[in-house]
This record gives sequence, structure tokens and C-alpha cells, in this order.
Amino acid sequence: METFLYKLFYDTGALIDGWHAAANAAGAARGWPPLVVDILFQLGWAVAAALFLALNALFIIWFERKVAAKMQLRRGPNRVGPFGLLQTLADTGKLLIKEDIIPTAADRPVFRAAPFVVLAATVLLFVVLPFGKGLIPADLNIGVVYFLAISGISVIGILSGGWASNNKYSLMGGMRSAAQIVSYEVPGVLVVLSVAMLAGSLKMGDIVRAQPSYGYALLQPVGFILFLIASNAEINRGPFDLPEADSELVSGFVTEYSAMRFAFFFLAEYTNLFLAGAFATTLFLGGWRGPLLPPVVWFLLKSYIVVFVLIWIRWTFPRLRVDHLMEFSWKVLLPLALLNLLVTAVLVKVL
Amino acid sequence: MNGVEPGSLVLRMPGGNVLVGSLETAVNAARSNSLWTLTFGLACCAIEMMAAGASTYDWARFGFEIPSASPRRSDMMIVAGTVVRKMVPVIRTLYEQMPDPKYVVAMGGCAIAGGPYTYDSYTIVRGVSEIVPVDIYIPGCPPRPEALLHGLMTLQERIRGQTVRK
Amino acid sequence: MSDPTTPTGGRASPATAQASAGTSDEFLLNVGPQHPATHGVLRVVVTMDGEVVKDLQPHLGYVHRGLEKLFENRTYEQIIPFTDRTDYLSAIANNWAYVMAVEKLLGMEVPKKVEYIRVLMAELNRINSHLLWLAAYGLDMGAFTPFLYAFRDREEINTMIEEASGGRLTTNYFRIGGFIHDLPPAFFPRLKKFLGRFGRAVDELDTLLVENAIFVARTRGVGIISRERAISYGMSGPCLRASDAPLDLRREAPYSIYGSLEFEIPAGRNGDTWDRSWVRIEEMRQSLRILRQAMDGFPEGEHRVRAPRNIEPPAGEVYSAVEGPRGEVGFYVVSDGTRKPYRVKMRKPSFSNFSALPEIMRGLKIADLVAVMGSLDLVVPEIDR
Amino acid sequence: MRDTADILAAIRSRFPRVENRPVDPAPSLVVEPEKLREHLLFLRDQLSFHHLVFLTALDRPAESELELVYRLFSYESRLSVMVRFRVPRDAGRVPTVSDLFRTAEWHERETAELFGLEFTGHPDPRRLLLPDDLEGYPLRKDFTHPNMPRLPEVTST
Repeated sequence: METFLYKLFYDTGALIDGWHAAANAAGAARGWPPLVVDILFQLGWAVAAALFLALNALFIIWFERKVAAKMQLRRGPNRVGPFGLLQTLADTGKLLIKEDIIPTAADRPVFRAAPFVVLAATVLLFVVLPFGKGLIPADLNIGVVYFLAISGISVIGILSGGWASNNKYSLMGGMRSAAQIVSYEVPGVLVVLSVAMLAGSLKMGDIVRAQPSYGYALLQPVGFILFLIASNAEINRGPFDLPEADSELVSGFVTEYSAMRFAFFFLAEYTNLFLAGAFATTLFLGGWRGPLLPPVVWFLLKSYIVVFVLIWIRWTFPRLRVDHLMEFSWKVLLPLALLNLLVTAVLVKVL
Repeated sequence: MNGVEPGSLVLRMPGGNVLVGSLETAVNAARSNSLWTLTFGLACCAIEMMAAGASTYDWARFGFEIPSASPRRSDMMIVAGTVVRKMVPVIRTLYEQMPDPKYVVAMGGCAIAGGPYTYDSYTIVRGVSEIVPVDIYIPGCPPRPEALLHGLMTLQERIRGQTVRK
Repeated sequence: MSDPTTPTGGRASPATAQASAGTSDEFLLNVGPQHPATHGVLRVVVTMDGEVVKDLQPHLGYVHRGLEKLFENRTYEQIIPFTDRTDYLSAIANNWAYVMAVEKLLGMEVPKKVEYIRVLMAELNRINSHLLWLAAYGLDMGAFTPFLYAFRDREEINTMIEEASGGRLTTNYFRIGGFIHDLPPAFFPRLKKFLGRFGRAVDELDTLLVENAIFVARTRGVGIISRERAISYGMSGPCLRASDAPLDLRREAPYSIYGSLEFEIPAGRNGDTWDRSWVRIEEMRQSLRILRQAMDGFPEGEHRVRAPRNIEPPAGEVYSAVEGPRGEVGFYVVSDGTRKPYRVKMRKPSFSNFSALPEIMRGLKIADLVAVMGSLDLVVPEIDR
Repeated sequence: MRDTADILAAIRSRFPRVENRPVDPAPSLVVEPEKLREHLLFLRDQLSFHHLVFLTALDRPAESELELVYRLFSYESRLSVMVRFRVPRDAGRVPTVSDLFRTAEWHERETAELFGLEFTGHPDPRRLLLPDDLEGYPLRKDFTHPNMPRLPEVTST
């Protein structure tokens, strides 16, 4: 029964295409060029993405603090709203109205631009995420490459933030994160390549459709683990959180940032956490495919499972030292990623 | 204070009532429920501060979760321990570096008035209030974690009563 | 390495360190006095070459309260609460060292039961201090969870000590000649339950941090100090025993009833940061053994001896030392027959342990500074007094 | 491993004035400041007194002298020994032993700033604990400071 509800949940793509066609017709009737309708639709996607980003950031920060608290025998925030749900709202609200200090010796324009670069790099990634069947803002045919390229931009923001605050600790934090992200991008890309090879296409939608519903994780166990490690390092979390190592570099590149500018970094870090989960779901866990539940719910469920694993890793392992970090990436992850690529290539050829 | 009791929604101004109260309560609620502390342990009280952060007393329930090491990101400085004259410039610069609405909590006898050394030690500062304005005094040597939590909750009550318009 | 026989010792004094920093691409990094890795107020100026540490200048005195001057102005009983505020993590060991010194001056023998209570309290305090070291060390190394598991056990010990002495941290429990109150009735059942459970908790903490692969990678072979250099720096406690030197005052100069208790002295082999951590974990297990023996052999009897109202020891001097969790805690008390001591010198372990840091750190990385300083288990008021 | 009697005999033969102060079992060796380094080297290398427990001074205003006390402990023979000598109260000069015992470097710096002594040949004679603006030597009996009022005299009833 093709009722509206069924379409809304199970075949959102078709529903949106329907609206699109209707809007085109109405536009054409009024003599607007088709481009205007497209722009309006893209605007709609942007608003939806921004809304989702805000809600998700609020939820995920609370989720991490509650999960970490449970792992550590304590409660976590529960005074602000039911189960402490409004805690993050209070945090961001407070950060909004705090005094915003820019150190006098700081490099003013770069200091101001850095948080926006990091946040922009994060928001741009939403364009290619396949939330549900057809529910994908723009299914670029180079979706995967786009994702990897844009996620590289955030390191520019971090480096310039570290440099602009004119503080020894921030400078070291910035340099460390540059070295870390670059050296972990390489194995990440190779693993993504092997998945693309299996799916035979770089489009995110195709990768999800080409996968069996339980995803490539079973076909590519080594690849999945490598990808988790690499993405964990790329978002500066877990045992790899050297750039803002609290105990060594005071707070790394974020030392001089206060109030709203810091909130951008804070927001970007947690949205990156969700994006890492989402990307891992798309590539390895079969994206939105799954039996009964509607595709969007499957996608969010799988993403949050991966987010839970990343949180779990962060709160159990101590921090790596800089040279171990580099050694681990070049001497362990890279060979494994190459081997994985080779094995997949042979398998694809043979089967 | 000027016709509004803390937390009420309606404010009776001379020209008629103005619904400014709700913004104030929202701002105060946000500020009071997320006070990030600056890790500033000087002596014995620091250990009780850590105990207050640990799982038995867990001040994360009130939103004091993230003890940040950099003064830029902290709202509250808990001075826990003995204040010595050599430390005075450091405390003052740290206080200056903290962004506005900042609060100072003097924890323990030493921070309030020099503690057991106040009578005749040649290097003691008799209380941190000689250096920075203090909001909350928590007596004890060292005060128990419950006393610290009680002090911080009083600070939250005080923040809720503040007005934004001054 | 500075040649020991030449008086100047060949170490760059700070003036030259300042000048040389200007020329090459070294830069000075100021760590502390408000820095998360320095528990308390410790300032270290590090001359760095990139991430590698070239030289290290500690600056002290940020918590110097001038205690030794205060002691000359107070009577013997009034000094006791000050002793446990210098090292609030091993308040019992400090109380004991001071009280034993005055008892030696008075030539006073304390009943057996007092000795047993003192041993019980000291070993509980040792576990408590090592637990806090583990918690703080986990925080430095970026692992937040051991901090909370260690504090869960710490709270249990805190309750026991608080029930007996009234204070969780700064106990002020010992008196010259014994105790004012006997152990509370609830003490032994609570201790029995704790001893039953804590053995597994130590293994859990051990695997959570000390056996963790990343922790081992960061500490194995880092910050090595040989046995001779450690003894020359006057190091004591776990920092000394990690450099293949099983030297513990409870064995070298046995005081109280330690002579009749059997326990081993764990000693590391190559004196690196990991060995210092391993020694402390082992010591916690040994303390459990001591606690069991002390609990089983707990005698009946008087919990104090009638000390005179105003204590005026005969003129003379004495040095008495106790093996605290951080090392040898000693009090050198000189009395001149009046009610106030003529001079009290406090020999504290962190003072000497910390003085070895510049030598240990030469050539290591900045991230190692955090690891090495954490492994020395420093308490700053003990250094500044 | 020389036994205790052998070590005590060696000490008595080497040091002219060996006294026993009341209550403290360790023998006190009174030496001249000039021969301090040589004595300590002998105690350390021949009699294995490797551990310098502490080094401090006692202010004797009556004789206007400062009495310096060094306490050594031997892990092998488990014996302690006190080396002490007197130095004039103002401008007292003592040879440093920071190269024989590395721990002496900080102990000497602390004693120097608290008592007003000078350790000749010390590699780094800066202040250790006191703030730079504090004049006078705190641990001297006649040291006064604005926030140090005299405590009311405790009369022993």
C-alpha cells in the first residue's frame, strides 16, 4: 500500500523526487527557470543538514558524557533536564554568552578564520551522506573521494588556529595534529579504495546498494579495523588525541580559544565523531539497508554503534607518544592496508 | 533588587511589566548549570577536589564535568590550598586570563585566611581574597567533598539570582 | 656526564642556558606552576630542541610555608598537625616519624597494641597513596578511567582511616605515647571485607594501566637512572627500589614490629619509568600481606601510655625515619630542655627524588617529561615545606 | 662487607674527636671545615656510607657560630654517622660536596638561603625556595618579619 507514511519512511527518495517534479511543474507554470527550483531544493537540503547537525551535536556530546560516566562507575550529568539531556544545551548556551578573548599578540584574521575553516570542513561532508534510500543530498559520482578530500581541510584550520594563537603549546599542538592527520590519511584512503573496488563504484549510493545487507565488514574484517583506527586518529580522538593533549600541551591548539570560537572547535570535533561513524557504516556496515526498520533508523543506529565503539576506545586507552603515533601509522597500518588492497584486487579478479 | 525576585518570568518596570525575566532565567540557567573548573590544586584541598570529581561524589552530575587546564575555557577557579607570596603573580595572571562571568571559590582554611600557618609564617598570604575577588568560601581543612559540592551548589544558586541588565 | 670529581660538576648554570637558547633553534618552554602534569605547584623551565628536552631547570618555593621556622615557635604537641600537612597523602607516615622521634627523646616505650595500630594505619595509608599515584598517573598519560577505579578503592580506605582518626586526609591521629581513642569497633569487620576484595582490585588496576600496551610502550626504557646515581641523588622509596636496589627502611633499619613481620621488598631491574610503576603495584600487594598479619596478631592491651601533661624532653637530639609511600620520611629533632624544640629538620623523600629529574630527563621528549614526573610520585608541599 | 666493630674502629682511628650526643645512637664526628671533602670521600668510598640522609645547620647565636650537621647512612653495614663542624655566623664559608653526593646540591642551596652561608664551588648557587624579595635568613633565631608576631610565652604550669 503506497500510503504517504510508507513512502515517507521506506522510500523517501521517491517521495522527494515526486515533490521535485511537482515543484518543477509549478515553477515552469510561473515561468521561473528550472534552476530557481533546484536552488530552493538545495536550500532545503542545507537547512535540513544544519538542523540535523545541531541536534546531533547536542545529542552526541551528552551521549559521550553519559556513556563515559557509565564506564567509570559514575552517573554523568543528570541535573539539567530529564537524565541531563539539556546539559549540552546549557554548555553551548553558556559558551555563546561568554567573553570572547583574542590575545593581543595573536594573528587576528587567521585567529578568527580558523574555527570557521574547521566547522566548514565538517558541515560540507554532510552533502554525500546516504541517510536513507534516495535520501542523499547529492549523490556525487565521486562521493568517496569528495569525502576524503574535504575531511583533509580541517587540518588547515587546526594548524592555522595553533599558529595564530602565538602560544608555544598551541603551536606544538597544531604541528602535531598536522603530522598525525597526514600520516593517518594514507592508510585510510587505501582501505576506502579496496571497498570501492569491491563495490565497483565511487558513488556512496552505489556502494550501499552493492553491499549485502550485513555489509562488507565480514568480507573485509582487516579493512574495517584499519578504517576505525585511521578515522579515530583523523578526528584527534581516543589514544590519538595528541593535538589537544590535556596533560602535556595544556590544551594543545585550543589553549587560547574561549567562548564561541572554542564552541566551534568543540562542535566540529563531535560532529566529526558522528561523521566517522556514518562513513564507516556506509562503507562497511551496509548503510541504510536492513530488514524491518525504515532505512534512516538503520543508518543512525549503525552509526551510533560505531560512535559507541569509538567512545569506548577513547576511555580505555592512554595516549600515544608522538613517535609511536608515526611509527604505528607508517610501519603497521600502511603495510596492512596495502596487503588488504592486494588481497581484494586478487579476489575481485578471481571471483 | 529592583523589583524582580530571582527566577520569576515577569519584571514590573515603572512603565509597565516587561517580559525580560525569561531571557534572564535562560541565561542564568545556562551559566549556572555548566561551570567548567580551572584545575588549580595547590595543596591538600586539591586531593579532596579530585575526590569530589571521582565516582563516589561525582560533580559531573551538576555539569562541572570538564576540568580544563587552560584558563580561557574555564568559568570558575577553585583555589584549593595554601597561597604563598611567590604564587601571587601567577594567580593574578590566571584570573586575568579567564574570560568574563568568572567566579572564584576559596576552598579550605588556607585559601580563606591562611589556615594553620596564618599566625606567623613569613611567606603566607592571609587568604586569596587579598589577590582576587572571591565569591564562595568553603571552610574546612580540607573540606569534605560534600562540603565542596554544597559550596558549588550555593554558587549556582547565586548565579541564578544574578541580573543580566547591570 | 658530569665527571664527579671536578667541583663544578660541569652543568650549564641557567645564565648560560639562557644565552645558548638564543643562538640555536632551541626554545625555552615553561611548564607550570599551574600545569596539569605537575600535581600541585611545580615550575620547570625546559630548554627544548623541537620535541627533545636538552636541559631542565626546576623552580621551587611556590608552596614554601616556612614550617621549620614555625616549629621553633610551637610546643611538641602543637607540631603534630603540621607534620601531616606537608605530605597529605602519607599523613600517617609523617605523624609516625615525628612522634617516634619525640618518644625516643623522652625514652618512652609504647605498648604492643599501639605498635600494631600504627602498622595497620601506615600500610593502609601506603595503599591509599599508591592508589592516588596511579589515579594521577593515569590522568597524565591520557587514560581517564583508572583515575575513577582507583578512587573507588581509595574512598573505602578513606572511610576506615576517617573512622579511626577523624580526618580523611590530614589525620593528626598519632600522639606522643599512643592514641587518644582506641580503634572503633567497626574497623576490623570493614578491614576484613576490604582485604577480601582489594586483591582482585589491584590486579584489575594493574591490567587497566600498568600492563596496558600503550603504557608499556611509553614507559619501558624511558627515564632510566642507575643504582649508584639514584643513591647519590639521595633517592629513596619506590624510585630507588626500581633501580635494582631492594632498600627499604622497614628492612634496613627495622622500627616498630616490622622486624617480626614477613613480607618481600619488590625491586625493579633497570630503573626505568615502568619499573617504578611496577614496584608500586607490587608494594600494594605486599601491604595487603602485612595488613593480614597485623590483623591476625592484634594484641589486647592499653592503647596509650600516660604521657606527662607538658612534654619537656631532656636536651639532646635524635633522628628517626619511617618508610613512607614515597620514601624515607625523617625528622631530626634537637631539643634544649624547654617545651619547644630548638630545631626540627624534616627530611622528605620527594625533595631528593625530584632533584634527580634534570639528569633523568636529558635527551628525552616532552611527552616523556609527563611520564617521568608522574612516575616520581611527587608531592609538592613536601619539597617546599 | 666489613662488620660493625671493624668500621667503628676504622672511624675512631681516622677521626680524632668522636663524641656521642645524648639519645642519638649514631656517633658524631667533629671535623674541621677544610678537611670536610676528604673525610666524606673517605667515609663514602672506604666505609661505604653512600647515602647522605640530610645536611642542615643549627644557629648558635650565643657562640655566634653556625653548626653544620651532615648525616650519612650505609646500606651495607646499616650504620649511621653524623659529621659536624662549626663555622663563624656571618660570612661562613663551607666547601661544597655536591659533586660527591648529588643530593647535597639542593640541600646546600636550601641551607645557604635559610641560614646565610656560602658553599664555595657550588655549581648553581641560586635561591631554591624563598621568594626573591625576602631579605634576611629565616631560620636564624634573630630573624623577624612583619607578619611574624611573637606568640604569647607558654608558661609551664
